[in-house]
Amino acid sequence: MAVVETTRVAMTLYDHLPVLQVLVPLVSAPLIVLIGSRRLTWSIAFTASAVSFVIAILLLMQVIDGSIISYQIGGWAPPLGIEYRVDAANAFVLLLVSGISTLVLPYARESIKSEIPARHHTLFYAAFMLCLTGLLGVTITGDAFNVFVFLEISSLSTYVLIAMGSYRDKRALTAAYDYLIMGTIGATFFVIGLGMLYMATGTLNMADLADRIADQGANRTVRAAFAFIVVGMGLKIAIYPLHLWLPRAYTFAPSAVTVFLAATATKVAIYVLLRFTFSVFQPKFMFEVNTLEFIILPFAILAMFAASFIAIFQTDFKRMLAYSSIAQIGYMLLGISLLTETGLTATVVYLFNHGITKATLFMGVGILVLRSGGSFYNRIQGMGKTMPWTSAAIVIGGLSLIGVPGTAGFISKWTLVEATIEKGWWPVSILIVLSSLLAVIYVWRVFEVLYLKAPLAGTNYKEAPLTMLIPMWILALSCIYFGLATDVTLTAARAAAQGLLAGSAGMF
Amino acid sequence: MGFELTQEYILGHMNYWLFSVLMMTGLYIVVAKGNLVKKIVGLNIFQTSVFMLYISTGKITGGTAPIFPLDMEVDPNVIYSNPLPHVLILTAIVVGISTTALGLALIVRIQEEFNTIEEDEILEIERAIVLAENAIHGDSMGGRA
Amino acid sequence: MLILTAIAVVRMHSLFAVAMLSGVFSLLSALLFVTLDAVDVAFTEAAVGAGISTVLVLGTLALTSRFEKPTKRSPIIPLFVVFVTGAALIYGTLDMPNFGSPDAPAQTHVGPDYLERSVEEIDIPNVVTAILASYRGYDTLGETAVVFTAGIGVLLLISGFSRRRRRDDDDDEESEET
Amino acid sequence: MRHHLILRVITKILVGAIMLFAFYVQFHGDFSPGGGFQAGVIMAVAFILYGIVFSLDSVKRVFPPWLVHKLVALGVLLYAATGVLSMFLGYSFLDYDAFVPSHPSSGQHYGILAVELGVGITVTAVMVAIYYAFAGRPPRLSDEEW
Repeated sequence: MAVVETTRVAMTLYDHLPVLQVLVPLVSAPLIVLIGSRRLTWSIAFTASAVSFVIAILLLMQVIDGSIISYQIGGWAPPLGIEYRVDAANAFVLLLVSGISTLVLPYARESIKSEIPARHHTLFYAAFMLCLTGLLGVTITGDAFNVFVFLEISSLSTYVLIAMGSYRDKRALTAAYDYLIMGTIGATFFVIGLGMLYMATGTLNMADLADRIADQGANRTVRAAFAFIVVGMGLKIAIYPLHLWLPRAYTFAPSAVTVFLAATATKVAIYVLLRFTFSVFQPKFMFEVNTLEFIILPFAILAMFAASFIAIFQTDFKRMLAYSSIAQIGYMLLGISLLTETGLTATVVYLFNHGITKATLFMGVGILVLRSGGSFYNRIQGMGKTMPWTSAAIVIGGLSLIGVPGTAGFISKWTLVEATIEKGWWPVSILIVLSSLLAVIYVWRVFEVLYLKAPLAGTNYKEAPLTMLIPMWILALSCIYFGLATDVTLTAARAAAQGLLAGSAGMF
Repeated sequence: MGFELTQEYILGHMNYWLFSVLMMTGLYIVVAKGNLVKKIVGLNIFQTSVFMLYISTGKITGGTAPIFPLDMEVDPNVIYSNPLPHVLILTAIVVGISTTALGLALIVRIQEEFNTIEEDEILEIERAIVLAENAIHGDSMGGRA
Repeated sequence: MLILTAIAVVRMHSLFAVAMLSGVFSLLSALLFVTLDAVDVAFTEAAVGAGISTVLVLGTLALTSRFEKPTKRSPIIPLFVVFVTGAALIYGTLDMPNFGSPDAPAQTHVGPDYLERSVEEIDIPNVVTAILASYRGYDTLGETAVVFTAGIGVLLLISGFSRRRRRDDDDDEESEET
Repeated sequence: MRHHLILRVITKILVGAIMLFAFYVQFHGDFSPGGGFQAGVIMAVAFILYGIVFSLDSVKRVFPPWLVHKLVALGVLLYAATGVLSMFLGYSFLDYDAFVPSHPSSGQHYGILAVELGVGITVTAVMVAIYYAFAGRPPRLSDEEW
């Protein structure tokens, strides 16, 4: 032992980046409660979120070339201790999550003021930071059980955040309760899956799990574990038949919360699914190929059509976007079920681009709600004239949602079509294009309501405050930027896909 | 990958099957019952049964609790059961009670706003709200879906 | 016993009885944990399941209602869900190692490492505490954060606007600002 | 429950014993079953019992809500601070070897003690806070209805 002491090199701040990524928001939440001053609350939250965004950038720069950072928490080498493991795939998701939260916080200031009583603000921001902590922790960890712990931090805070919508509509409470029940069943399924994996392999470290599963092949326990983990995560992702909680949760949550959840929570769940499917259970086992091709694929396509179809008939902008999210999740799952590198790349690009697109749109809805008090079409009609900046950003977001060339949404859909063609699945490519036409219809309805209808008599809405407009326009412009500068996202996504497919090979 | 239904096999797996039955009873309560409090109780039973499954993984026949003698003179002949599942389940129990507390707090709020904790009655009330909204804002495929 | 209790919970309509039975269920499972050598878990399950969560359920009942109304929905879909899940579970158990078998993967890979190494590295008798607080200490930090989340969640949901105001410092600030 | 004299006297004795037991579980967790979480629950039970038998207001005088709120946060911070301290000493996050580098297992002892204390504080405070929140609501059922 003594020898180790003399030779060990003290770790620098730079070495601690992986753990600081999660630790900064984690510590900020109790600090907010401890200080308890309403003036400082927002600044603490914003600083913590911005710092973790900067860390995410630094991490992504380190791993973009395909290298892996492993951080041993407590100094215990895995599989004994818990390991943080950053590769291109999760660094990319970390960047998305911390970036969105840094943009949502300034936006939330005004929006929350109008939607939640002032005495709850301190605790609200604490819950928000915990949600961020949970999502980052799930993404960065290399330990399967640690995923569950941080998943629950994010879930519990999400239930509370959604329930905070009850000051506008009491249905937020039942929405939160439904999500609590579904989410807990999902998490418990996930735990059952982990338990079976542990029985079959005796370890919890993801890389170690992958090695051991690869060595011994899949037996029935491993297969059942795969099924439980997919269904458990499926509940969180809102895969089509398991999506029932999502529209209500998104519709009734406070606007800022909806923005954050829509852009990050489901994306993180998809990342976990990707990580488990490709890195832990390698897709070479027939059972998984079958599951993905014959179960996930039909449901993905069903989601693309059914949810889009329902979205067309909505009269509430927010609820329409929620259904559109379910449809978009279908596209991402489609990319997964292709089981090719291009398919995975498409999913990762989709994850990112849909994140920023939906964030733009939900921010727009939030502003409309702030000014008009509701998001029903006949409530917001004609607001394109009174609130030109907000509406213009909504238009950009809408175009990106459809996948018009020149926007981020186009890149993701194009990559997906490319992937299906590469695999030779022509009918699927056609289905993608067809379902995009449905998106044209539901997005067009919004444009029509905003621009072609006369404003409600006796209303004269002011343009939104700058603290809300600026984050929204940053996102709207990045929708265009990532639509033109395609190689940025595609390079990162390809590195991520390769990282996921490489799994644990050669790491032990 | 075949397995034989020997007596040893059945006895060695009986515990798993019993826990599975318990889990499914809990899950059934959550999915089928309309009372919000009862759903939470069902969730607890479901989770506790999962914990049993975990803990039984760690048991070694003839083993004892993983606590060394106070003087740390570990007798190499004593078999200790695997402590790792215990640790995981301690964490999971804490997560479970946190979820329960939050769920019950939500129920209290629901009771105050809707004046009932029966899912059927809540559905009824929400349907009425949606109908009222549709009357003002035009038909939508709203409701609880 | 456990199964009988669980089934009784399904059948009962008196929520008070349900709460008590769920406490009984927890106590029984704590006993089971003791026989499975998990004394720490048994201790916690008894304190949490039979103690805190029963108190919480009773507290909720006092604020809501005591009886469950029978639901009109058909039990076919729930039964189907439960049946499919149960089948998946049983399928998964088929290849599990025999109960108590010392050469199962779980007993041969990471588990014994903790037992061997903690004597030297941590040097405390209770290995469960050693793993909980040190080897997997980060999980426990996460667990504490979960408890913290639940705490502020409950405060956000049901604290502050009943008849009694309890966030004194908070209310002062509010009057400052408004 | 003002009139139950026996209950009140026994409670007064019990509360002290329960608290003592909580401290035992807290600091003896290294040697026997138990630790911060269990101790926190037991400690909270002492306050809850006091609150049920006497009244919510009297237990709030002993353990005021603002203090509970601060402690909720303090426990988590104590845990995290232990880890941050080991980071400042040039070790990994939560590597307790950092505290006594010459004798790592003593460092582990200190570290475990500190984090268990953090867990204990947060759990006690959260449980009491939850109890205050539930008990502070106006009940719908009167005592007779039970």
